[in-house]
Amino acid sequence: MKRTLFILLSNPLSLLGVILVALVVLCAIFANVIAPFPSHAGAVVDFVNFNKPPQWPSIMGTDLVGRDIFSRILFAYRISLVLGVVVLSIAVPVGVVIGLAAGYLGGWIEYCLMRLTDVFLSVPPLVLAMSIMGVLEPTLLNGMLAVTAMWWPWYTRVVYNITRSEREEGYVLAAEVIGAGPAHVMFREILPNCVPAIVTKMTLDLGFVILIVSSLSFLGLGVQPPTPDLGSMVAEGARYLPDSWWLTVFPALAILVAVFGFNLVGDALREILGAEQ
Amino acid sequence: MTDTLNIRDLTLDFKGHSGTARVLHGISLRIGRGERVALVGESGSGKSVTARIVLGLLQELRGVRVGGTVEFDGRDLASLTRRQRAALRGTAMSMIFQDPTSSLNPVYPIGTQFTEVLRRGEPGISERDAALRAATLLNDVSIRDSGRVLGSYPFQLSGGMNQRVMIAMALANEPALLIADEPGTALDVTVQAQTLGLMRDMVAAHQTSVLFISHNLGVVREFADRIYVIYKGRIVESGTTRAVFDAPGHAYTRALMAAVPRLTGGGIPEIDDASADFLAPAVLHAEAAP
Amino acid sequence: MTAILRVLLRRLVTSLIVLIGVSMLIFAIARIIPGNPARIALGPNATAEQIERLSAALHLDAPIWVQYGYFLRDLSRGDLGISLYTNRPVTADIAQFLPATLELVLVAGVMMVAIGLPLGVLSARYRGGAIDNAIRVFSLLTVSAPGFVWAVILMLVFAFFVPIFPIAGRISDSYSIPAVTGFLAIDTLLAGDLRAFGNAAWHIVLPALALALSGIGQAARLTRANMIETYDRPYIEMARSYGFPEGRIARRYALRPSLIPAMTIIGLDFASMLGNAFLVEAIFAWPGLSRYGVAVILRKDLNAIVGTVLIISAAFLIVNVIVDLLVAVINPRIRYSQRSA
Amino acid sequence: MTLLSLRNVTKRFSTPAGDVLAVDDVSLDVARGECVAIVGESGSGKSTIANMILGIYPPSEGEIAFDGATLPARRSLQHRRLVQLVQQNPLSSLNPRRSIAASLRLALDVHDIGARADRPALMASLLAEVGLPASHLARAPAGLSGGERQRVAIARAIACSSPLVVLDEPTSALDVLVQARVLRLLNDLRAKRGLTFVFITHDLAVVRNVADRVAVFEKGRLVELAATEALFAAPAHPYTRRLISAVPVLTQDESDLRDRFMESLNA
Repeated sequence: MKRTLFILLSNPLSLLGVILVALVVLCAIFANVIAPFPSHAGAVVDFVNFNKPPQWPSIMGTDLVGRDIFSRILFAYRISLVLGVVVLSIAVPVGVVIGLAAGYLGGWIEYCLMRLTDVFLSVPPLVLAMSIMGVLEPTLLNGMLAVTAMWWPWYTRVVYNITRSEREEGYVLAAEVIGAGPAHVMFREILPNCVPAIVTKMTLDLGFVILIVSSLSFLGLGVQPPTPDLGSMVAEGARYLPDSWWLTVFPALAILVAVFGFNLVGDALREILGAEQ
Repeated sequence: MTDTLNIRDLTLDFKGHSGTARVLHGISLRIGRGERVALVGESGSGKSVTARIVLGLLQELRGVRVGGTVEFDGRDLASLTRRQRAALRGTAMSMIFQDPTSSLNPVYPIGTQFTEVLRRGEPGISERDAALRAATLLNDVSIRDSGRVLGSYPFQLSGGMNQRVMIAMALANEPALLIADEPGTALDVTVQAQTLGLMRDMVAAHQTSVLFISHNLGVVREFADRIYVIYKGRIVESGTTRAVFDAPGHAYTRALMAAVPRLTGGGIPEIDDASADFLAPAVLHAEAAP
Repeated sequence: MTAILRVLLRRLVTSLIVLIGVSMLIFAIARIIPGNPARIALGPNATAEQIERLSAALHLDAPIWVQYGYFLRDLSRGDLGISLYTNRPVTADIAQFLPATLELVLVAGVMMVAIGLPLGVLSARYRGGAIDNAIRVFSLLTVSAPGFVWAVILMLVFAFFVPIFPIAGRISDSYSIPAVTGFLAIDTLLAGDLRAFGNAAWHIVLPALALALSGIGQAARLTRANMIETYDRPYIEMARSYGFPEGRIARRYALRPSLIPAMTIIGLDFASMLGNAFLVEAIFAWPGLSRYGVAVILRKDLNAIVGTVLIISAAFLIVNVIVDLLVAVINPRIRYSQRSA
Repeated sequence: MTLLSLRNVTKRFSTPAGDVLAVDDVSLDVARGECVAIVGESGSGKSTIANMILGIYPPSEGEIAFDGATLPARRSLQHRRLVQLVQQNPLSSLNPRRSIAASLRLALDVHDIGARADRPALMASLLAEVGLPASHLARAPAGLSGGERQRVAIARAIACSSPLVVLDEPTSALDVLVQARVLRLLNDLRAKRGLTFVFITHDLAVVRNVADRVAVFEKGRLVELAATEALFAAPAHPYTRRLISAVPVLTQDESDLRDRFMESLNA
């Protein structure tokens, strides 16, 4: 643990990642403190200061109804992160248990579970989420549901592959010979060996959840106005390019910076923990 | 006549996160022309890294410092450029590895790999001539159906067959020095015995000098003219095979020999796996007249 | 060769099973919406009679598995039903919009492999050096933003500030090319109009690059990771012991075996571009499946949603079957396997 | 006093290419307190025999009996306690992500040996029995040498006082000096605890010095079964002679012994 942290902080790139992630998380937590106009996270209209280029105090300009873009970005981070944490805290356990069961128990259980996983993996993730969002009401809750539904199979795949190779290891045989049951072997013996890969993937995925939620919102199927979302901000602003460039450029960069940060840290973790792809 | 290989006071250091670790503490070793010399030691003794220094592979890595001299055919390797060292590999010296099947490229047939090796010695050789030469060389290692073997992928052949292929490849360009790193350890005992016998006949016929690296004293005894025993990066004993086996002088060599179970029985002796005596000065037997 | 045929057969069978699974999944999702789909489709002003007629036509009164049976029967006849949004057969709608999307995805896919793979090779070969670091940062950056962000950035830079590329569309309005296949690259050539072909090619560069960028990064990262693993294999050391030039070792000893695992994932990434194309199409006003897809989803046009998702999934599966075949071709273990399916 | 008996045991594996006969009609009795070596090369079926004795999978035909009672295909916990295993590779036989204590404790927990509170002391005494300090309990396998890891694996195998231990190439991954010490340890434990060993190996020199009887396997068939002394004095089967003559040896006496069989092979 200590060693991991040390290596993480001693490499300039992963240090940058840690800083970016810390920045994004702090912005999300203290959005209402940092934001110059906390009320602009909601349905506020200011027809005096609408569509203004960057200037004090709106350092990233204002949108078409006069809301401070910087403030909205901070709150959008908060929602994205909450969404990411909720999605992962459902998708990861589900995916991990299915992957462990399919990989260790084998036989028809493996066949059925993996075909089920294939079904979910065979619909492009965005399309699956879109179709779920399409038939359900486009609310935040349904958004989480949709993203979760497309997320767990990736964990199943990762854990399944590791389990398949770990199953051949001597320590699994040793536990079986002693008489340990499948639950013990799966959760106490094999699972610890999947943890590095899972942690790495979760770090990367916190970034990717931001991507996918913003993509859904971009298409009008995710977070609904007036709740701020980076994707819908880019979508709205894109129509006013290039003149009102700040409407799109800052939210777009906000996505890039946050996801890049999580990717840098995830990548470094993968290298340090020696986790498989 | 100059020695094929002459190593003097070779040291090796690895630079890591927590300082420098010395792996070789000044090793001296020579191999005369046509001589079969074994370097014997346990895992981690430094025998494999020595082989890789001779090939010039280790020097290319970062964080590696090599001291002392390695003379190959009278030329100091350190005085050669990287390119010149690479030019020696596969032509003047070659190597046989521990696990034949995983040492061959899995995605090309044997024939293609053989042609690549032959082109190291004769860059312009045509596909047809290469195939003919390969067939002859495989015949020398008792592979009769060379056509089938050349058309096969490594995974389609047995370990013993791949081992023969590797021996034939290693000797294809008539190298002056052959390095064998634990050859056949991954194979079954009967297959290992066969391929070792084959290798001995081949190097004898080609007058090839051999650096034979092994942990197995029995194998060494049957293969080598002279042996060096290495322990924790130091040579502890050297001499003709007969001299060392008849009268092991160093505590470590004696322990090593005592520890090997005998086919004639006698039980498992009680010995320590570490002792201060193991670090005593080296015992150098007189070399046999060349 | 028979081994390859066996791979093909086995993959086709699993793909079919998976596709049936997908159809059940989508069908189930489509039918769990609260409220009567017919009412939703017809809008608030519909009369009870109209709703009843549509409900009967959609077999909404039957149990769900019977509805699914009707759906399968129609599907096997190539009938995906009528879109309630356009009032045309869903198949006709898809046939109209799909080619533009496929064209975009294919070009992006080629970019992904043609740029990403060599970058990955360079990165692995010079591991730890400046080239490696530069490529790693680049590929990490590219995977850190969705296609629409890249679309916006590329558009700003290369269409507005430095206007070398057109801003939007598939082809300039001045050309009128009769639609034969729907693929402009083919249709312009069929019409014998090379200038139109050039114009269409010019239009596709930015959208395809925006779509491809994260794929390029992904392919580079994957190739690098697999090659670095391969570099630790004994046969690499054996190749070095023969003094083969490093470039040759990279190509023949490190890349070839690494392609086998890398290609499968690259195939998956390529296929997921089908979904991401929606994002890029919106920015560049690309007349593909995206606008149709989003429109039918917003209108809860069930037949069209199910049809669109099924077609995209089928395309996805087909791409994966092709990738598996390619892997089988370069992997001698599969090509020469003695096992029967 | 037969402890373990294999009666006409056959094992077939079905592969896509057809059935493979891994073990072909093998009958073998192991007496209590005996060390029987099972010798063969790859493909001889020796690992399959071990796995069937351990109950990893049942025989296709025939039966395996313990103390006269036939073992069922699905073994209960009581059955599991009858036989334990020491594997070849101590790197993989201990879970790299679990401490030595956790690996040892599993055996005690599963078979409910000793009171919960006594188990740490029990584990310490097990380690002492294999010559390791109790301080090793808190360590991870990565912090131990190969020989130490193999000792832990041995401690785990004797933890639930199983009468029978299958040793699957227990020393072939170790250096010779370490091998000698581990072999001595196994000998001592066998004497002290009255254990019965099924010793699977390809190394005939080891066999000569540790086994009471030797069973030689070739391609799934038991080709020779004899007391160790008798086997090395006059190996009956040509395959046994070939195996013996392939052993690399250190002394002239051994060479002579070997050459004798070599001649009889060529004759």
